[in-house]
Amino acid sequence: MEFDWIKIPYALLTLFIVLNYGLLMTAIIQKMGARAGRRYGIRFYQNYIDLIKNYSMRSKITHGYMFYLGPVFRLTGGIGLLLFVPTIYGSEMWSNFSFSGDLILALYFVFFGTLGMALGAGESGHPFAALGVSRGLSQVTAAELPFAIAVFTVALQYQTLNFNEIVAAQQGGFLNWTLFTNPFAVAAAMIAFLGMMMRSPFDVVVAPQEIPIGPPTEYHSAYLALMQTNRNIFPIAKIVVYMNLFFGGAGSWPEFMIKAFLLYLVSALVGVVFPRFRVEQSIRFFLIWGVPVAIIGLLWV
Amino acid sequence: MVSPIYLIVITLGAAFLLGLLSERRTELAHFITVLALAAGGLVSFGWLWIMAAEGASAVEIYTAGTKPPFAINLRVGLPEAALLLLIYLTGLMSAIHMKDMLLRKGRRAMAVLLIAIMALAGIIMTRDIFNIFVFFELVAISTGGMVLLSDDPRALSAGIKYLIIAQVISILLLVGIIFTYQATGSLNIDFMKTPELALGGGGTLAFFLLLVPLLVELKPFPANGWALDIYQSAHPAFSAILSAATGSAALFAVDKIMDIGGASWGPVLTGVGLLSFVVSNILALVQKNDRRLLGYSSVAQTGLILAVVGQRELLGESYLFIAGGLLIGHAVAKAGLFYLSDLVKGRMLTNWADLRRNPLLVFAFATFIAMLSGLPPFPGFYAKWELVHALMASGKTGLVVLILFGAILEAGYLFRWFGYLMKRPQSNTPGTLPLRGVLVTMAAALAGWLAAYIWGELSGYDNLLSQTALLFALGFLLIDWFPAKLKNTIAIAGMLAFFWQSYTGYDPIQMIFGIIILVGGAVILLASYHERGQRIGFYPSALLMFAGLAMLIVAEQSFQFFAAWEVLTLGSYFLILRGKNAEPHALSYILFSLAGAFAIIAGFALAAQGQAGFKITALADVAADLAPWVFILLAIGFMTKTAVIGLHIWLPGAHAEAETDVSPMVSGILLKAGLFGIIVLLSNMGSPELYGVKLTYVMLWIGALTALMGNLMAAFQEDAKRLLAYSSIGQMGYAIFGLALMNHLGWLMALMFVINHYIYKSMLFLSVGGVAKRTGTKLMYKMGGLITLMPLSFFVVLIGIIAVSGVPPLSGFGGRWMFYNAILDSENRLPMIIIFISGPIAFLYLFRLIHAIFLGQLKDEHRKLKEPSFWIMVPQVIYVVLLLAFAVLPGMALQKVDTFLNGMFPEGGLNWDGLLITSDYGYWSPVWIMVVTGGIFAAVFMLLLAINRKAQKVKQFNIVYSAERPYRPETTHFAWNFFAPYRKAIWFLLLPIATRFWGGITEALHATAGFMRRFYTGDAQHYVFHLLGFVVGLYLILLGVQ
Amino acid sequence: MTKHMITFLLLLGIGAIFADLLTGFSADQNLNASAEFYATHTVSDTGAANIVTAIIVTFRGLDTLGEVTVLFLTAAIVALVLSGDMAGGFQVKPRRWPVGELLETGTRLLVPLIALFGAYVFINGHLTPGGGFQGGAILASAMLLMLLADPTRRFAHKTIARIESVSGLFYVFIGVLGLALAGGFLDNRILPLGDFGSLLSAGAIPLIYVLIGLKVGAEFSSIMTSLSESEDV
Amino acid sequence: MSPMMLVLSLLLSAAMIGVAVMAVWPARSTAVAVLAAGAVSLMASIMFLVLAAPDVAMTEAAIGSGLTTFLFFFVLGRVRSGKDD
Amino acid sequence: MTLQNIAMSTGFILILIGLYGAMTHKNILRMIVGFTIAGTGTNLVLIAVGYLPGRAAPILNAAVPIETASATIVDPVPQALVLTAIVIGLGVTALMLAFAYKIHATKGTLDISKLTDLKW
Repeated sequence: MEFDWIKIPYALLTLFIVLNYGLLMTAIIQKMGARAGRRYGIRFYQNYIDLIKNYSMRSKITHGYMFYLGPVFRLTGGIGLLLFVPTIYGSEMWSNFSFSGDLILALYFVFFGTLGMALGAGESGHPFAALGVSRGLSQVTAAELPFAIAVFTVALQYQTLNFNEIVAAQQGGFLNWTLFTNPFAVAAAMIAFLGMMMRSPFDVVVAPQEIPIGPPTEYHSAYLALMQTNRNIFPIAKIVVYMNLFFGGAGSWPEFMIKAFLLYLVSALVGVVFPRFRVEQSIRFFLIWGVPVAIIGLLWV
Repeated sequence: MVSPIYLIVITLGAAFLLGLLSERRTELAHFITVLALAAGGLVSFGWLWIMAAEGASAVEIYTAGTKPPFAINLRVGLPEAALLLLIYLTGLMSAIHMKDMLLRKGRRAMAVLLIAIMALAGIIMTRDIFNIFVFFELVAISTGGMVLLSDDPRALSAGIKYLIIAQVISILLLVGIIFTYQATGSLNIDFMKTPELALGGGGTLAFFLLLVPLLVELKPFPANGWALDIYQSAHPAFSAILSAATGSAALFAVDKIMDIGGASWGPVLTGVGLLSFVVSNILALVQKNDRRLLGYSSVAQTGLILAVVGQRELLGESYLFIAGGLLIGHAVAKAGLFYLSDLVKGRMLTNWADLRRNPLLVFAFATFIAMLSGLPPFPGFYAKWELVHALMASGKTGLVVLILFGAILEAGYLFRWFGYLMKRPQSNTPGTLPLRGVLVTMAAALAGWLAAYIWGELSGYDNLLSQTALLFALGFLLIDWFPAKLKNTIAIAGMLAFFWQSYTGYDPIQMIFGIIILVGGAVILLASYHERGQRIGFYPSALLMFAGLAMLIVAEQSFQFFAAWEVLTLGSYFLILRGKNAEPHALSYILFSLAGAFAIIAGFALAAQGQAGFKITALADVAADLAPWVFILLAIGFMTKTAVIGLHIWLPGAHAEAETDVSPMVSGILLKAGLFGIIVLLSNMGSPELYGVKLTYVMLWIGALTALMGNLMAAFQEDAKRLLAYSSIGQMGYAIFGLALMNHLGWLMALMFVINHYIYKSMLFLSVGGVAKRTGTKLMYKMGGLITLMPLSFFVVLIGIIAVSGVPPLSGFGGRWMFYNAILDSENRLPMIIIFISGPIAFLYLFRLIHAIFLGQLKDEHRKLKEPSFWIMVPQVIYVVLLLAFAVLPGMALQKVDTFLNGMFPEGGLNWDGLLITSDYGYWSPVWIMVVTGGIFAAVFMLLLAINRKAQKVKQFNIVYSAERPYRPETTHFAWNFFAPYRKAIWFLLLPIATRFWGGITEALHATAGFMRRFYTGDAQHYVFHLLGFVVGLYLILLGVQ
Repeated sequence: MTKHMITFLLLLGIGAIFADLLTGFSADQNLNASAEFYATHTVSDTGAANIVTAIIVTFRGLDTLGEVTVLFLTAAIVALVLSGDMAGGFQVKPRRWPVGELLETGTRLLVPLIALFGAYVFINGHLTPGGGFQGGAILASAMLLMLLADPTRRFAHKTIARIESVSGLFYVFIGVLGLALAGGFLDNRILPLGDFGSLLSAGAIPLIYVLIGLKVGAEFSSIMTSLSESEDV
Repeated sequence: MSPMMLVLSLLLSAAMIGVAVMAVWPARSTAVAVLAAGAVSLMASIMFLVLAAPDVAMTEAAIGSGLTTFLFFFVLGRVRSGKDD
Repeated sequence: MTLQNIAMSTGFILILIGLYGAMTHKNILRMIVGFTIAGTGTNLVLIAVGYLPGRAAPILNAAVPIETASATIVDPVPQALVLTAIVIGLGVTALMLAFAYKIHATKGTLDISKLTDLKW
């Protein structure tokens, strides 16, 4: 695997597919959630409208350099994660830039965006932004625990840190998926997944609906648009990681889309069912449920 | 050389001569006194020279023209000559020091002083036990007289108490002498030696009665209340004699007497001595009066030497070296401290802060306490080393434990005192320091250094005082009056030159440490250019630390290693103490460090088994039954320095309260000494097993827990530098974890950590320190919003925290990557989980650091601040460049080490294939990560710029919340207790258990001391009870043993 | 009462040690080697008839020098204690008791006689019992008598001090002479041993005893005068 | 050693002990104690004579019982005028 | 029961009596008296140790000729020691008395248990 100029257009194409897929999928899932709650819900193209609207807002203010750069970091994190992980198994081109690093890179690159975002929000000077960051970081780091252990379990199980090799090991029928070879690890990872998606019950961090709290408080217009873009890319990038690690990867784009949809649906469903946790509750939740399960998974290997 | 009998003739003659002078000619009388003492000193020195340099054997002096045992004879050999010199010099210096008092009291007082010195010389020289008695009576009576040379009216009661005790002693001693005479048929020690036979029956008891009164002259616990009262109330110049000269003479008398009793009495001396040593040191802990404290310390030191005398058969040839080293260290230091106490007006320990006005006196004080604590390069250090080795080799572990326990207590109160001296408020009425007193004190300090040199020469090891690095550091003492900037230049040049000259001899691991210590140290020193004035004391301390570090990494023998270790400890202590509020923290630093050092010395001694010049590489050959214990001792020692959990409580304060440019030194560089020790340990000893448990596995757990707790606690600090300090604890935990994995990548990761941690922790400490200097606070919630005022600092911190947290693309990620690869190699899953947990937590504190300081709302009082001074920024910029370079090209530093590690761990190395680094499990291309990340970032940024280029900059306060506009930045900056939810969730992990534990121990010791010292009621009759109780108790114990 | 109990117990312990010594003690039947030497060699080596004197002045001369020094020291310290500038608050008013006529006259008569006797005792120290210390004490008692007769009497401190110092210096000097002329420090053979049993025999022993006698007498006197004048402090 | 001598010395030592006890007896005044101590010393010097130590006997008599007692009385006379405890 | 034993026991008992006096009396002068008695006792012990039954004093004269001296005299060494000890004892006693006087003069008391301003 080496760099080739042709990878750049492929990367852009991946990005385009994922962005559009993300926009549509989130809208559809939101609509499904609304319908389940006997509401009408948004239109399936609503996300596009929001995005375009925000990109073209004319009121543009900034609180400083970091405020300005925060969303950039955020989006870079999302895109980077997506591109550092091979999207489609077996395809040299859809592996994008995964030659730069392996699983560990993905694991740590997750924080890149979080960090930048938090910094940007911090510079806004809005106490709620800081409060949100505090909560978000607390929760994410706690959620990260079972995930990291699960990831490591997988690496240990397949004796490699290379995504391609991990996926390769899961080929030949769904019973070879990590989901079935090491269910505990997957369970732990899924618990973490819920937290990382920041959906209910772990959505007190963003809590955009009720009170103006959370990092995006002071963001608006193009900044918000960048973040919205990211909100459609980043979860899918994470889902790609999950898919590769636990669910046999995706051999083609359709397989990719189905698996991504199903995984996303999981978090949405849980969100519909459970009420919201306070932050310390969610930390304890991850420590009490996520981590032990992950440990069992680790010892299982 | 004239006959040693002239020592007595001159001194006594002068005393008699004084009687012929008129009462008023006190100046002349004093001159005669000084002259006589100086002459005595000269004669003693002559004999010492003849004995030591020309190797002459001991001379016998017969009196009355008759050979012993029929007439009294004197002997002067090497130890006698040395002690005589000590006694005469002490007498001389005291005579000079207390001149005013002597002049006031007239010629009689001087005669008393002369006779006291004469009698001490007599005790040293004579070989006749009754003669010893006579001289002791002279000493006792003259002590009674000299006590009166004091401004303290209480001296009178101290005098009568002493006389009362002296009466009891002399009664017992006379009975002992006559019965020993009856049993052996002689009064001459050399002719009494012989018969175990004759000493049987009543003879043993006779010897007991002979020995015990002499022991009581050594003021053993509990029969020593009288001595403490004297120390407290007498003129300090006399106390100097009592402690240094009288103590030495009495010790020597006991040593002589032991020729009669034989080796079987050794344990008695050792027991009595150690009891005094430990208990007196405990009692001293709660003592607030300086002179009484010195008294306790004297008693303790004498007890230690007595314990050594008791082991003289065991110590064999090195006995004189050890006992002499301890004695000389004690005598010179104690005399010096007593002289110093005369220069201090108040009698509280805290009053010593007044001495701070004169840096020379601070130097002298530091010299004295280093001597007393047995720190290099002083004689006590060599002696302690040899002593512990000899005792360990013969399995007397219990003795070693007691000795080291007592020593740490002693270091405790001495260094606490030094802290008072440096940090407590000075009195408002600074009197002038009398020049004579200063000179005498300095002479004592100088004598200490001289003794240090001599002991170094005698030691059979490289003389520490001829090591280039150390001499360079000490050289700064001489040029301390230069301006700081000049000294800084010299220091930087010196360190670089030293590196240039020695780097060719380094292997890759040494090279890493060498670069960090010498070059890295020089870089940090760039920041020191911001200081103006002279900055007295900074450079000797800093360079001492660097010298110790430089010596440490090239040490081949255990002795060199340990000496370097102590040097760097001492240097860094002085350095840390310079911080404004550093007093308690520096104290706990030095105490933990010394305790750790004691573990190290015990470990080396256990490993060496008496073998001289033990090479560090020989650790590999330690017998299997000892190996785990050696390993444990050494590991504890080294891990104290890296502040593993439980032993960490010294670190946060010490690092946080240090000066701006000192924090990076101690954090970025000094901590690596511990890691280096662990590397040396593991590479030589591997992983011994104890009861079936691999010790590296234990270390793995310790490392993991340290990483977790360090990070966790860092997340809850409000003080920025403390946060960084806790972060260092966590980071060191990672490194220890890596090393304890005992595989190729683990070690590589640890070494990478060494480099990374140096760079980013130095950088963060500098920038945070710089900011704190500007804002005047280290509390993060009092800062905020500084990004606009200090963008460069912000940028540095940003780079720093990205690097620390391990987020790609900076170099911290490389460490994490290797870490994961390393643990895939290893089988130890449970501790790994802990390490996992600690990873993300690092993120918490790092964000908090940058957020609370630079983001959020700017406080009103900070609105006019500027970037920290130029010189503080210079190293930071260098670090940023380094960090980026190291991020892109880690191979620069690591490839060689990787190859080198193949020697130890042939398996599992890395492949360095162009831009790609591959391990057995994964791959990593730092350059590409950087390029891709940079590319995406640039593209997104362009996009935003394109859309949003005309963004309007608004004031920070232009926000709305809770439907109101905020009006005070303080209420709007969310920074205090930032991670409240986390605290709520895991409060039980944050309990300060270690702090409570150590605090509890300290409190218990203090409470014990506070209770036990009630024992010294001050009533002379109670003191008689103690004395007789001591005699009877000892008798009963011996009876029981028989 | 606890004090008495503790004392009693402790002394019981010391008493046990002593009892132990006593029971372990077996009296010698013959002189031990040292004593044997003194018995046989004293005359030939020192020429003194009184063996104790010979031991004190020569064989254990260093002890005796120390002993004299003890008195010198005591005298100096007593003077220091009583004349020092440490005096504080409490002043004792001296009370004098009347001195009888008889005592005064007796004193005048007795003092020269006592002094003479003292001199006799220390000059004959090498032949008969007695010597410098005893003689010195007798000299001092003459002084004592004078003090009793007239408590207000003031002695010439200077003279006493001179006698003290000069005799002390001479003593030391004789010791050094022994080093130079004879076998060692304080060897009495710097002077001829003379005829055994005569007054001018035993080398320097009589000389030394005279010096000791003078010195001891002076020192006792000094102590007593210091004490007697102490109320003036 | 004649039994006579032995009995005499026994009596002497009994007397010494008795007087010594008197010297430390709390009820007695200090002056009596000093005198008693002097008497003990004097009797000891007789004992020394019996033990073939005339030199010592002389010294003890002159110094131990004579001078020492006088010294005591000197001081006693000085301090008596003050508070006696 | 020999002369030697009687003397020695008496000496020991005197030491104990003296020490008892020194340890129980609060008056410094009485303590000194105690020590004098103990000192006398010590001297007695010393002389007793050197005593040989039935022998003469170590002074050579017509009755004790040189030739038979070693068989007829007692051990002279302890006597020499005691001589020294007596003088030293006097020195110490004088010194203590002087101290006692001075203490009385400055503090107005001779009670040893009140001289506890130095302690702990």
